[in-house]
Amino acid sequence: MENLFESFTEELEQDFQLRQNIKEIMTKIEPIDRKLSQMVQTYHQVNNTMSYQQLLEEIQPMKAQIDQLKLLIKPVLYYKYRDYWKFSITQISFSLIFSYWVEKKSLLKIDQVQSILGLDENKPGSFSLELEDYLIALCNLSNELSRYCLNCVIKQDYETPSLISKFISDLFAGFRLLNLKNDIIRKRYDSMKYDLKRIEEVVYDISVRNLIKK
Amino acid sequence: MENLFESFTEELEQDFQLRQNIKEIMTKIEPIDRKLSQMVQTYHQVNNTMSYQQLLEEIQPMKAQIDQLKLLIKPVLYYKYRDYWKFSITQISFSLIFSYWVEKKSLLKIDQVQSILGLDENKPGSFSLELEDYLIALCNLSNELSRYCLNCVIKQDYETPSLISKFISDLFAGFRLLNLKNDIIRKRYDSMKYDLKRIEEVVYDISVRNLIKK
Amino acid sequence: MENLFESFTEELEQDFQLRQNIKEIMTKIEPIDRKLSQMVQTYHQVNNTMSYQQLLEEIQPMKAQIDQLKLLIKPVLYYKYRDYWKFSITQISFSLIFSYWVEKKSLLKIDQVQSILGLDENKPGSFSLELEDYLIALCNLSNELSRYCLNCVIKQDYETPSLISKFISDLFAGFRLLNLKNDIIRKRYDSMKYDLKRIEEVVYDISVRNLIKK
Amino acid sequence: MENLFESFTEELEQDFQLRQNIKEIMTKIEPIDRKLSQMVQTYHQVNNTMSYQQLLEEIQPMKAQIDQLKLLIKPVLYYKYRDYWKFSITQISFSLIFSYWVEKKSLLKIDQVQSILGLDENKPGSFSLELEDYLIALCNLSNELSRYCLNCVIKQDYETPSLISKFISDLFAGFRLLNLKNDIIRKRYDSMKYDLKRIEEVVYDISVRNLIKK
Amino acid sequence: MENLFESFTEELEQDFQLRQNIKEIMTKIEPIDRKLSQMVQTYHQVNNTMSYQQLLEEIQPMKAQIDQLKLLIKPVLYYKYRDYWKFSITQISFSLIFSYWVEKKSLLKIDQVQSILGLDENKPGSFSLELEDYLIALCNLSNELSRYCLNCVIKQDYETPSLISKFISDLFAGFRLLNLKNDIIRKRYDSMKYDLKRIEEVVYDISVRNLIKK
Amino acid sequence: MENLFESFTEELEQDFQLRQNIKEIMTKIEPIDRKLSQMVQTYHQVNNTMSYQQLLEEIQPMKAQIDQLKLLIKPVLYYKYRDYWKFSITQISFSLIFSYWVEKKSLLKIDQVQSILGLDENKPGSFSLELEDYLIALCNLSNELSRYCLNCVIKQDYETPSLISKFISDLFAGFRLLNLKNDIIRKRYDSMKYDLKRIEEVVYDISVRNLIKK
Amino acid sequence: NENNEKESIFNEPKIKSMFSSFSKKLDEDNDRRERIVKNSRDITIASKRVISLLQRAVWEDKQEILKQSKQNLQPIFNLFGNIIKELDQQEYWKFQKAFTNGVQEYIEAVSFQYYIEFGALIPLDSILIPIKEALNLDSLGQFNISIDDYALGICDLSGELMRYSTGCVTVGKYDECFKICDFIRSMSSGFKKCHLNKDITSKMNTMEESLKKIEKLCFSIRIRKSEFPDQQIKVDINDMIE
Amino acid sequence: NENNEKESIFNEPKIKSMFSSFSKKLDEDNDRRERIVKNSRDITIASKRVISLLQRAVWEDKQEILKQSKQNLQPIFNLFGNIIKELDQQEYWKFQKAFTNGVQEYIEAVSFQYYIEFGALIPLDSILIPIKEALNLDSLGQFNISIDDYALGICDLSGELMRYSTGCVTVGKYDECFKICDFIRSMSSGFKKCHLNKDITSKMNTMEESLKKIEKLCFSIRIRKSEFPDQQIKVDINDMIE
Ligand SMILES: [Mn+2]
Ligand SMILES: [Mn+2]
Repeated sequence: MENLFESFTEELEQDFQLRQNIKEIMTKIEPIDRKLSQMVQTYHQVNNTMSYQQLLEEIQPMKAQIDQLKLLIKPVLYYKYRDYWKFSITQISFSLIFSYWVEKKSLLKIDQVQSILGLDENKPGSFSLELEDYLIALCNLSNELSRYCLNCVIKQDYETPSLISKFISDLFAGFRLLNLKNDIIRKRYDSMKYDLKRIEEVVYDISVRNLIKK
Repeated sequence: MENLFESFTEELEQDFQLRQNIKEIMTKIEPIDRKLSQMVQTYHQVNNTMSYQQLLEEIQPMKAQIDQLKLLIKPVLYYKYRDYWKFSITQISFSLIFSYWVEKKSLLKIDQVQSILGLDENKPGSFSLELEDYLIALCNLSNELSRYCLNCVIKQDYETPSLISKFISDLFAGFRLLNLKNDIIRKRYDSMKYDLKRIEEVVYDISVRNLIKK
Repeated sequence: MENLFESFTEELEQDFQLRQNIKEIMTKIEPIDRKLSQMVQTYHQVNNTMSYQQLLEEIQPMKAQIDQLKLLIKPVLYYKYRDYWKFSITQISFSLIFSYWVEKKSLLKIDQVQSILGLDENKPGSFSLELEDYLIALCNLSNELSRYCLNCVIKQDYETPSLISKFISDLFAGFRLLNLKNDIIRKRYDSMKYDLKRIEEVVYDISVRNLIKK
Repeated sequence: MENLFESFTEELEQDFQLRQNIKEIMTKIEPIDRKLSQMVQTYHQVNNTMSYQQLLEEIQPMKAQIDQLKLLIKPVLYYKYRDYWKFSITQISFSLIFSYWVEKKSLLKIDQVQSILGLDENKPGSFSLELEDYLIALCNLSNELSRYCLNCVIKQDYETPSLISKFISDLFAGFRLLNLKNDIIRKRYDSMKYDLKRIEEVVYDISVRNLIKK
Repeated sequence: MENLFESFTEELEQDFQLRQNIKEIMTKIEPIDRKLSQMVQTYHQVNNTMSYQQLLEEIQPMKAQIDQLKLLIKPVLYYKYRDYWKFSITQISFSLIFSYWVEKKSLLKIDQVQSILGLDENKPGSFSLELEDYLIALCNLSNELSRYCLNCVIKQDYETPSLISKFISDLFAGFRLLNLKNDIIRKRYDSMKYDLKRIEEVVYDISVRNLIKK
Repeated sequence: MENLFESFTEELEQDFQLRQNIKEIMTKIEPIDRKLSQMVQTYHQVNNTMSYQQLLEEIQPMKAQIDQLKLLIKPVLYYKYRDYWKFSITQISFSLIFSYWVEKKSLLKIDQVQSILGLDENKPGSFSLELEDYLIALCNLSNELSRYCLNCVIKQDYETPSLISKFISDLFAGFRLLNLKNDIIRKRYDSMKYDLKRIEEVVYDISVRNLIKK
Repeated sequence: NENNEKESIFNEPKIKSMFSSFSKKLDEDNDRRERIVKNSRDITIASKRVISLLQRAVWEDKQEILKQSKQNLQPIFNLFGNIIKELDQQEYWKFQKAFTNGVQEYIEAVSFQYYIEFGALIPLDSILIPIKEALNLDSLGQFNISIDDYALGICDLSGELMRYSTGCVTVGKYDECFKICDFIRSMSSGFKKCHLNKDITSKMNTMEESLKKIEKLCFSIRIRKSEFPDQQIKVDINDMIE
Repeated sequence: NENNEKESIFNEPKIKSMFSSFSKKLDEDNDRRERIVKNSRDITIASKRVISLLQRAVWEDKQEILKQSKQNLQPIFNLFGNIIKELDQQEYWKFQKAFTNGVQEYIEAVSFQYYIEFGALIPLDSILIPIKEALNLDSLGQFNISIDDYALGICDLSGELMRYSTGCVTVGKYDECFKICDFIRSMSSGFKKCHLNKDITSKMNTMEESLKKIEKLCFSIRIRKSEFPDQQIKVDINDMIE
């Protein structure tokens, strides 16, 4: 039986090495993720000077890491190891989408995010931003904007909340078109309703006090 | 935004359909799994007449189902959907391996199981019995044999327990060669120690009473 | 004992098949439910043009599905399988009741909902909208109207909130007439108190600012 | 040894019976609790005619039930079974205290509540309204009065809010004297600040718009 | 209102102090418990010289501690705090009962244990050895004697096992009279059967080999 | 505040790096641990030829790794990072102690283990085998010897079980001298009772069947 | 249901009348459910007592115990009668959750009794016919023990039989243990063939555990018998001591 | 530690002497740990009292409260002294788990006090120096508040500041709320940059929750101020009533 198990050892060792290498790369991607999350937080400050451009600069080193991952992982094994980077890439996408919206009041599309991060287009086996992850990022967006809405009022910006309300209302309508079976997205989508409600309450408070210039 | 989400709908719908089809096939594989599990149970009876040949006959329809799965799932998506059949295939493999051992007192190798089930050889993207699943099946084997050991004594078969003891001791030594990082196998392997201990107790009870003919 | 278990197997298999058929039908009812929920959401938008008539049209295909369910399920088993459609029918009823109230400022009665959906009147074994589900739909109504109330003010409709306040106050008083056990309705009723509180706050805001024309 | 075991059986049986009896009595106390809660709700309606006297009438049957509990439970066992009635008695006390304050603008003291409910004075083993429970009832009072405050304004009663404000301020000052651990009362105390904030907002709204007649 | 709140603070402080004091006393009782458990273990050794008298001496300081507890805890509060000492007293009782049986081959009754430990007789509110705890101690006894039985044979004492067998048989017959709920004692009772089985196997082994002198 | 957080960041980064380095070294120590565990297992086999000397050879590379750890970690931080190697060193110590006992029937002392592994003597901040870990290793020893005991009988070695019984009885008595808190050692010590019981059963079986030559 | 008129002042009186009718209906259902639950609980308690009694058959006169246990079942029939009366037309499944526990425990008790008497698995008919006869009914209407309740009840039977066989060992009834082992293995094997739902699957695990425990018992009996095959194992302690 | 000779009869006397020496060592360590835990608990209790007192600064005389809170810290210094005395040479981390709770709570208290006095985050030095001075020590030796304890302590500070700011709203100290909001946001942002371990990450969530609560408070203040920008918000109730 020893021979048998020795051959197993080799196969397990390869898998182990590959996982170690992926983890290694992830230790370089994670600080970028952390940095971007922090940049997003500064948008809530009264005296914020953060810009989308700054996020783009911060993201530069990502492409090299993504390329390394692509080299490392054969397409047929892509889904076997996806969980390692799934979360970080979703988070980074969210940070970019949030910053872009706040600055341009418009949604960063999935293919735009992909090209920024050096990911491939969405097709089987390609190293891409999966639709599922993009949708999660949009749920995060909804949640962060509902908080941003309050902070706008603190800065006496009474116009943005209405724009947010309109945008999230559209986004929410978009999600309703989907036949969501995926449990996580479904759950996040359900909580989006509460984001929208919170945003509407802010708009209500502005509106009932006549604070917005008509 | 509506156009955007409509394109998403299509992609999600395809994924949903594929999953439905897989589930459909699984409803045909699961009864085979159940049937085999039951056949394994009869080995514990005093008046057992079950044979490995009967299991092989029961397994016939599997190949057609496996072929359907292969047609359905592109290699690059293999790991995306693997969880659907992983458990059943592991169970079926275990049933075959157990029955084979009891009859021939020898271990059914991974490539033998693969060819019986119409699975491909172990390489990236091929539709195969994964090493990980084979190892789990061996853990199940250890557990079932530790129970079978008791039932041998009930049938007044005092020879088989020693064979089991020797075999599981070897198997256990084999596992110890592996650098187990996978949490599930690791856990199962840890409990294998208890199986071995239980088996040794049976051999002890036979031995201290001098029941085995020298 | 074997005969016994054979009849077992048969009976359990039938039950399994029936459940599969019901699930099949539900995959046709659920999109209607989703569509209606989406229509209800548009009522909250500033530029809403949704009408109760549109919901009625959307509901048309329901009757055929309900008829199929009736054919499938013997009266005596109606309550056994009710959980499959309970949630969807409650949701659909809510959507209709909400739309009707917003348009006519009056409550759609349980028998009206039943006849719209092609359900039978409430009696043992008949395929109907159960009282329990209608009450849950009313709880949903209270929750949705508390949100609608805010959005009225945003649209500068200062009359509707008072009507909502009067109506929900009645509804809440109505529920107080019921002897509720510690069940799901009781829980929803308890949270209705918060809806009412929120509505009262809106009426307060309008009232203290003298926004309503006397 | 037989006697020994018989007395054991008996004792276990007695404890079981006692618990059954307490539950029985609670099924008579709970509807009173529910009824009073409902009566408290009507105070918020514009056309309210509820009076403290009506609550006192509703509470009549309580004493008989309390007396039964006293008969049933020896002082030494009081704390063993207290959880059965703790919640209901707290709720009922709150309802009385709220109604009394609204009518008399004054706080019903703990000993007054005790004598109304036929409870004994606060000392070890006596069947009383525990201090802890009275404090919880006062937290409920604060919460309910903050809602009542808004409804006063809707009814164009601009005097009561100031009285509420003064009273809750005092109550709050009282709670500040407590050295609260991280327990349930501490939590309720923290949320009392929000009640106070809401009440003061109402007083401000009235004042800034000169709605109060000097 | 200030007085009110001051008395609240005081009461909460008292409860906290009382619990501290009980814990303090328990740190003196627990080493006695541990010490006795150790003494019980030595009975299993071949060269054992332990005596019941030694246990009684070890137990001396208990009375003072029990007296302190009695002083500290008013009868009405007995059940509120019982969990603090319940486990230790059960264990200590078991140790005494075991040692007494081994020496005198007779059962130490509940009232004997009570008087040794300075506990009161069993009645509501009195500081006593509860029946439930005594029963648990007897279950422990059965378990320990089944082990002691084997060690007797090792020491070539072939008489004691029969005495143990007779005694545990009687004890077990006693337990059979109890109407046990699905509680902890029920579970211990079920496992007592295994003790009994083990003991009878020993008696059989002695008998079949004619080791006992008639 | 920014300076403050920068020094934070730096310090946390250093800590992170140090931990990475320790993990690196551990990946070299763990295979040794695994290898030794495997060697211990072979002792249970009928045809065992393992010797203590072989273990000593296997352990050679340990010293270099320990030296690296010593270089890496300042004495004051020794206890901060101890959890990383604690488990492996305990396991390795156990393997040595077990092998030594089986061969020499005598206990390897803590200072002997330390000098074999290149660890320092037990004093604050020195890189040593902590007393706590040595005690755990002894608990493992008790557990493994209880299993070894059975396997001796299978090999028809009827002398060793008595020696094991005497030794574990001493070890158990030794532990009884310790004042154990409710910690992990206490738990392991409690389960040592079952090991001893198992060993006693083996000695009983040998004794009652008169298998040992007097 | 006297609703104090004063306390609820409705803006829209129609809502009040609507809810009043709701209230009536809800109360009827709830009261009915409460009554059913109460009967079901009484069935559970009585069945548990019967099981407790039957466990004593190991040590006491089996026939006497069986006789007494049958007497103890009598009051249960009336409780079933009460439940059947509460169920009107098509409402079996509406209230099924309210009485399923009682039914399951009853099946456990009656199947245990049947096993002790006949050493076999009780057929569904042998459960239903005595109820029909005792209540003097031609038919139980739609009240039919569901296959799920039957299955769940006999799953629990395995636990009681395991306890029973542990008792058997202490009094030397070894054949009984082997029979029980075979019996439970057949049941477990029978169930394994079926397309089980979640409830039964989870109870099946308990059955498997019981089976393994009995196998261990049988193993230990066999191993002892093998050492001195000609010797009776059971020793009468009292003989020894005298 | 008088071990009854008779009770433990060893086959091998060496084992006894070995374990006797183990026993001594274990007892020493355990007793030491116990004493440290006790001091740590006392620090926790005293610190919680200081926090409680400081919360009253909203309603009472701030300077007076600060003065009193500083007095209340005095006895804590001695408790720290006790712990330092127990730690010998390199054993800071050996017993760290025994006193980390006390240290964290102390940092929470002292950083809260510092914020109320200076409106800023307390530097580590300002925590250590007073201890050194009070104990008349040149150095605290290896007793150095670890970065982890400092971080965990100031995470909890955010919760107290949130409670403090809720109090501020009830007495019209609105500027204070905005300041606290900025302060906590800076802290949270500072932490986000770091490579945090698990403990701190989980406390960071609590800090985020506190931040969101304060943002809501600030929002509601701003929205009220905006409606009547020229009006003072706070109304003296007593004036109104008279
Ligand atoms: Mn049962
Ligand atoms: Mn705190």
